[in-house]
Amino acid sequence: MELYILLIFMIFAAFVAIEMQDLFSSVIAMGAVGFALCLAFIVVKAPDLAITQLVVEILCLIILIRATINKDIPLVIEGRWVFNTMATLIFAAVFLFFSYQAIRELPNFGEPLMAVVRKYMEEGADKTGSVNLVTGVVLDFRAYDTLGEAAALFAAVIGIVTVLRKTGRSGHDK
Amino acid sequence: MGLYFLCIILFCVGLYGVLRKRNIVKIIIGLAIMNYSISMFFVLLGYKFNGRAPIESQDQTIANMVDPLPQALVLTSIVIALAVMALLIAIAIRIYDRYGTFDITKIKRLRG
Amino acid sequence: MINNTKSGMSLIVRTVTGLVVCFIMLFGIYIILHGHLSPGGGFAGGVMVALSFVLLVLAFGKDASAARLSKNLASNLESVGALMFLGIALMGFAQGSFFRNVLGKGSHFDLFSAGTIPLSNIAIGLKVAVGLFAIFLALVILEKFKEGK
Amino acid sequence: MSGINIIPLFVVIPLGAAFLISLFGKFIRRFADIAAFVTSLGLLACSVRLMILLQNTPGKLLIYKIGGWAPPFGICLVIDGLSMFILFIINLIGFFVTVYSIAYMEKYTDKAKFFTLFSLMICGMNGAVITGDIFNLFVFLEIASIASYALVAFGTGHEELEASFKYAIMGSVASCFIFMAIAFLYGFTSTLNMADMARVLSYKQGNLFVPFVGVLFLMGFGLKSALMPFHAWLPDAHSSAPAPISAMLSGVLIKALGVYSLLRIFFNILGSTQVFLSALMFLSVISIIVGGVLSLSQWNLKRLMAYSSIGQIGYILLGIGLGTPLGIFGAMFHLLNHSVMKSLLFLTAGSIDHAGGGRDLREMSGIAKHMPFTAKANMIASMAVSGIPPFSGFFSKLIIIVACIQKGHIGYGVCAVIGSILTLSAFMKVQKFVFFGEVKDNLKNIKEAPWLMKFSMGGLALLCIVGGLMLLPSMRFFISDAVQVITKGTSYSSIILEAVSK
Repeated sequence: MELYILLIFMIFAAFVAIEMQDLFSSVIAMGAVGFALCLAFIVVKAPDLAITQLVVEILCLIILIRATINKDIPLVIEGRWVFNTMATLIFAAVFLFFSYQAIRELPNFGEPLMAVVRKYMEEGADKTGSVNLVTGVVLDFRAYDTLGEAAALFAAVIGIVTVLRKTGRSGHDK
Repeated sequence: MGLYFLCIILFCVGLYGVLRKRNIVKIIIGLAIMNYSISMFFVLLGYKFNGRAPIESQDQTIANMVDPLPQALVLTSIVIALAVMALLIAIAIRIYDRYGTFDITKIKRLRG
Repeated sequence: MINNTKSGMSLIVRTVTGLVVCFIMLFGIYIILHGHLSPGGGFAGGVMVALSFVLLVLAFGKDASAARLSKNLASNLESVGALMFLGIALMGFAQGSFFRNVLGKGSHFDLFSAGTIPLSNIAIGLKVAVGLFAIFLALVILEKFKEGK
Repeated sequence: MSGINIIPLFVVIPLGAAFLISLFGKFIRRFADIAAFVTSLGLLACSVRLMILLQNTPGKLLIYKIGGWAPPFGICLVIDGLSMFILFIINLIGFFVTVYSIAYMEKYTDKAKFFTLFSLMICGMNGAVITGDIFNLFVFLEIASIASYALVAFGTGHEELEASFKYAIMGSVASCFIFMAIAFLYGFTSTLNMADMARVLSYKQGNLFVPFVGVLFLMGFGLKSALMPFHAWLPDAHSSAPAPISAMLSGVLIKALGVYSLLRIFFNILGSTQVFLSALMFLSVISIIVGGVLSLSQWNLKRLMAYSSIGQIGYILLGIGLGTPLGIFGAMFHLLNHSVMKSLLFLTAGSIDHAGGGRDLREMSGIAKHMPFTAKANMIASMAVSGIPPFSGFFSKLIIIVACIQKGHIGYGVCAVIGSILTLSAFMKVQKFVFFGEVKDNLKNIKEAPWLMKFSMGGLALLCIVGGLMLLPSMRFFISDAVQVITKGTSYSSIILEAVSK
């Protein structure tokens, strides 16, 4: 039940975030979605994710607010092209219909299959030595993924430093 | 079932933001919402009724635990989403520098 | 207010920050070190440490040259953290397989247990903390540069 | 370091190089150049070594278990004919482009960061190709994508930033679709290993489930490989990026991330259905025609080449969509040829830009007199890409068209011929405006490219000329191994699971 309330709140907040005219308010509304997600993670028994989502959300908000605050943003008048909006809505409707069909074939909520995971649960703590199974999976069974994740973050950091250079080209050009 | 569907609706709200908004920051927000919805969906897939968090403690047996694998995957994907978000924000700031606007209809040097 | 980084924020904010920031950092380090015992881990703890630095910069402000210096330091440290993690991964080659958990597992619920996992957590924590701080500083420097222009 | 331990090196070497370059590149002059050169040479040597190892292995299959965990529980790396084929292309083109960019990137500031990002991009592509785990594929795909978003914006000019933003948004939406599809598949099969997933799907098909996931994957990877309705980002990104990056994006990235993943997932995991193949053929024929027409109407040199890439990807997917061994053989051969030709074309364009000729066709003329080497290289690549007989492009296109006719799709064959003519006329236009004619005043004092750039252009041009030799029976194993993996379809799972249990 809590999950339904949280998800409906998230959808509402997402609408607000996207439709709000004021940029600052919509950033705050996005923060609301993120913190609701963090609460939902606690409800579904994922404390690791809740902690991570909380701190990531704070960092994202700080960066986004720094990016948007004090920028004299002219009020963007949304072009009401009926055709494009209709096309998007029709696409969303078709997508929702087919995803509903696909969802019905998934296992019921609350009864996952857990074919591979059973072994993690039975032997994971002994084989990796970590009593936090999520850490055991992240840093031992699937440590290679974590290496990739670290590389992705590294690429983003170098990319950001690159994009924010003062001058891109040496010499004459531009 | 209903919960999965609500996640997909959240995904569509984010997609609508990405496709139909003209403000760069709004597009980034839409993308973030899409990522949230998928994280939620994936973690819900691993939820077990009356399950415990996947951390052993000294006085409990292993029997009833939620699926730890989706949580590990979502942990990875949150980090990647953060990386992409940060890069997008940096590019957006630089675009604001160059063009003086966040409106994508005004940012049109490339055509054809 | 937030943007006025030259002089930082008001006296109240600065005092509270001075009191609080070391606890935030300590909590982040706790989360990193206890990643294999309790929720959290290298990433979450690293972000917390980064946020404590961000808080310092927001509250006290930083001039551009110092920011650039610490940005360079941060990006070098990030490479070191990443290399540490890669080194831990390569350690497994000694026993035949990439990423094998080579160290002894210890007994459960001990801080020094779980083989390479705490080491990986520390490496990732270092990498994430300085990496995200470098992102933040890059944004600060850009704004300084624009103000100076 | 011998035997099977060579496989993880394809990720470790570029990753380690990236970290080291970012650590020392600022302090030691020329460190970035030398490290990047050594890395790419080492990777090329490793891929040759691995190819020999693969040939001498019975079953032509190598599996590496990371951390010693058996596959459904840990991640495993799988090298078979198809991954070996793409892996070799990545590292071959990567080597030539690295050599080229040592000279070319003098134009930009902060070369160390360029090579860091470049190594990360190579690492992402290698990792995505060698992995046997579907989530791992997603992670490495993201590394390559993030690095390429940043590389497109490397010059931080107006156009670069705009193109990079468009590319990043499209790419991120594509990643969202792919991740969603992975989530659905995990919920349905409760495993992440590709072979295990295929095993579960083979007895548990469901009603609308697999087609729905297929559409999600098609949208995601279609965006990444710029199939026709999703192509909007490609011309901007490929024409605004620095020339070596355009060459990598057009030559390798869209194939390693888009086409390879599409093949692996649709043929080896989900199992290809006739509906999917027909849809793919239809989309690819539209790509061929529209790409050809749009490239003919361009006046910007690099934009023209970028649109031509859309058409050429159409050829590759047309051959795959036919589903016959001959069609897939042609597609694979064209993939190889197109990587070489399109990288060479972008490198020549970059060489003209580097010398000061600009990018607008109308402002250039008679460059052949001052830059004879570039002109010859461009001529060879243009003839190869438009399918003039002695060059490699002719054979691959011919095979695809013959396969079309064999399968009875005469209309598609005719479209392929028309596309070829359109490509020919587009590149004739380039030849006429850029290289022939009177020398304009503002181009009087342009000089030929430095020798490093000449070296890589010459190497690629040589590959263009001798590319047709790949059809000789003794050389054909390289492509036909890849074709075999695709035609075996979902029996991939039983082959891998058997090899694992041994």
